[in-house]
Amino acid sequence: MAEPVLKVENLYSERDERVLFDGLCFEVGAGEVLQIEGQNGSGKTTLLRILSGLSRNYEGELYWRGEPMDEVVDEYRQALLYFGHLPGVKATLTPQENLGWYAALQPGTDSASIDAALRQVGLAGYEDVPCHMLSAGQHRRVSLARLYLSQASLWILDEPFTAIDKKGVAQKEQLILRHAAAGGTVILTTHHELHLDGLRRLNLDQLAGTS
Amino acid sequence: MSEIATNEPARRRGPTAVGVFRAALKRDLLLAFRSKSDLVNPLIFFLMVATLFPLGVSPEPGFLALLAPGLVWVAALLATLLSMDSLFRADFEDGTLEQALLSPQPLILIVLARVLAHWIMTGLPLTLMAPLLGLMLFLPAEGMGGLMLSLLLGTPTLSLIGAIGAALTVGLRKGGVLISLLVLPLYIPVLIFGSGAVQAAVTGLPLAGYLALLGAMLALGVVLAPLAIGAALRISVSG
Amino acid sequence: MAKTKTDKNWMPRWFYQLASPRWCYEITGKLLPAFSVLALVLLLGGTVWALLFAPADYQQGNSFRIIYIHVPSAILAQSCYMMMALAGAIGLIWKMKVADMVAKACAPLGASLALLALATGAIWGKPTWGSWWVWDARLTSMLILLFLYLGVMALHSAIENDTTAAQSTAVLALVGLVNIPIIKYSVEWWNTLHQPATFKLTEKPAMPPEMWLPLLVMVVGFYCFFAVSLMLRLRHEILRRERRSSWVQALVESR
Amino acid sequence: MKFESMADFIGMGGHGLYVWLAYGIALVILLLNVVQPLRQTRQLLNQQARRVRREKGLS
Repeated sequence: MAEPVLKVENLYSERDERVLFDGLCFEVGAGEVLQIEGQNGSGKTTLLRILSGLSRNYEGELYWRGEPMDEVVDEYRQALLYFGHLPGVKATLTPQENLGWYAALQPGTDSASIDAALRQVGLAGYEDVPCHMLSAGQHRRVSLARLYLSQASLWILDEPFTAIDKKGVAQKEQLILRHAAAGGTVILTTHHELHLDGLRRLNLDQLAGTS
Repeated sequence: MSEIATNEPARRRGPTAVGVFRAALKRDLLLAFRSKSDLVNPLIFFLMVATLFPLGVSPEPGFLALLAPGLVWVAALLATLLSMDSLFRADFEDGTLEQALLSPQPLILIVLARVLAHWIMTGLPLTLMAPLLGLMLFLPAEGMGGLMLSLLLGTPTLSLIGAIGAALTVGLRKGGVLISLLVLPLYIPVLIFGSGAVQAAVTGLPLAGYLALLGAMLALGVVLAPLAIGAALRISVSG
Repeated sequence: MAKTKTDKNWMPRWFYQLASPRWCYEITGKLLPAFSVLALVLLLGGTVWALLFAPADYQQGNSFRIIYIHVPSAILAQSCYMMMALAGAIGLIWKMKVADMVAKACAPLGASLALLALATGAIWGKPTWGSWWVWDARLTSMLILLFLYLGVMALHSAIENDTTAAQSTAVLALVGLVNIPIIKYSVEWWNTLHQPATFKLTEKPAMPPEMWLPLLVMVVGFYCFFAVSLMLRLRHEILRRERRSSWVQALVESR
Repeated sequence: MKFESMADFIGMGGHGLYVWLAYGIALVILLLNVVQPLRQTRQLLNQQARRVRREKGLS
């Protein structure tokens, strides 16, 4: 890839009077999986929130396909799937309604494949049960079904493997690999040991040590 | 770049603005219907506030009739304010607000749908219930029309302004009291013209002027408030 | 809102410099003595002129002399709100830290001036109207202005993160700015409806020069005082926000 | 001079209480607006100086 998909230049951010990162530079290209590592409190979540555009408490430049982020924010949002700590699932709505709402917001999603996505995460038969009746793991999987539904090319995943079993983890790893193989980009944090080929790592602790 | 890149141009058109607005409104109404207590509580509050005044001030009909226009309006204002705190809070806590902010759809549409749903769930029932309060407070029959019309035009503005306060305080633990502090001064013009319209209706004066002013404020609110609400939401989620 | 450097180029050079807290601290340090002297001279001179030499009003007598603090503080309370909203908007659009700090410094200052205008208005009301408080249009809208200030201050203190607090209050201040003319108009209109034909506090038919000249001096003096107090608050805020930086550390150690 | 005597000046033609009250409040509020930021700044600088000394003592 000649041009990085997402480029970060001179990123500076502080939280509660503590500098999380200063002069952070990195880039990711199409087909790459980047794992952000670091201890608790090293700013992993903050970094992902900055990359997604949720947090604006930073200094530095972000570029999306070579353009400054502010100028292409609409295109960026179309190409982005963000999976955060919060599930983004309404407890009083059914899985189907939840995903229907997501599909209505994201132009890249195909609302016809909601049932298929729910089948993929093992929620077939729970389509019209309100989410507050589901277990914690099932609740999480409603949120994960977005990965099957979305056509976004950049995935930003913050701890996507919490509250799912081993089999589920292996399945998600496969999904991530498939996405990368198809030319997509994944940036994620996780406590799990990932078994992925071509995985790149970015350690925030080391950065903090050198700066 | 394989299928992902090639898929994009065809799908970029995506849902239309009307489609997004309709989907958002549908979802918000559905959510409101599923939690019925949120729907009923402001109405009960509205009724209770109106009951306090005869008990606290005087049950004398002539006196109450004099106070009635202002009382019903103040009660409606407080009931709207009470329901405001929860407007974005649930969405903020379960992360659906994050997802809405990250969607490529214009935020003002989503916000406007949210406020409209809120008004359908509180402002509209308050307007429909107002004649009951008017009766309890001995509001003369000539004033009923003015009361309902002024509430119909005024309560959406209250929802719009209140939503700004709700958006600013959504990330804060002690949002409830703070939101009243921020929003109440901004409610004053609506209160003045709303109760003025009822008074005019009671005394048989023309109320077109009042209604026009309420309408103008509503128009201004519809244009400007969603911008402020959207900006406030982005700031609150960012912090 | 996060504009990058690409579209800042049309901004003049001093605008960038203003954006640097350190430069701002130094320049306010240089301006402060001049403004302090000016404010002191104008306020003292204006007060002496107002109390000793200005003629008494033929209707209100000597209580008229309250105008020389009531009017300047009322004007300033409104100017201060505009400044707060404007600084907030600049901070919001250009992510300029100093503008955020100016906006924050404006809030308590403006609130105290609104309070002063209300207090003097009430005191003036007693001999003029016979009661401490009258729902006069000007006093009522000044009261609402005070509420707006209090709301801004409450929001600021409720948010811990400095940047978020500055952005949130800027949005609130801007919403308030749009509302101020609406509030003013509606209160004035409401007032004429409820109490017709009382004579107004400040609307005098053509004041003679020996009355309005000291008033002018006082208004200018109040503006100078406003500049002094704002700079003092701004300097405190700069030091607080920049306390980890090397230049503040050097300043602390050189004391 | 619009006043004949000192007592006349203090009395303000019967409105002394109001005039002096207004000017007194103005003085208090204006002074507070200068004293408060100055005091806060001094406190902040002292606090920072203590922190510097503490950190030097530790190292």
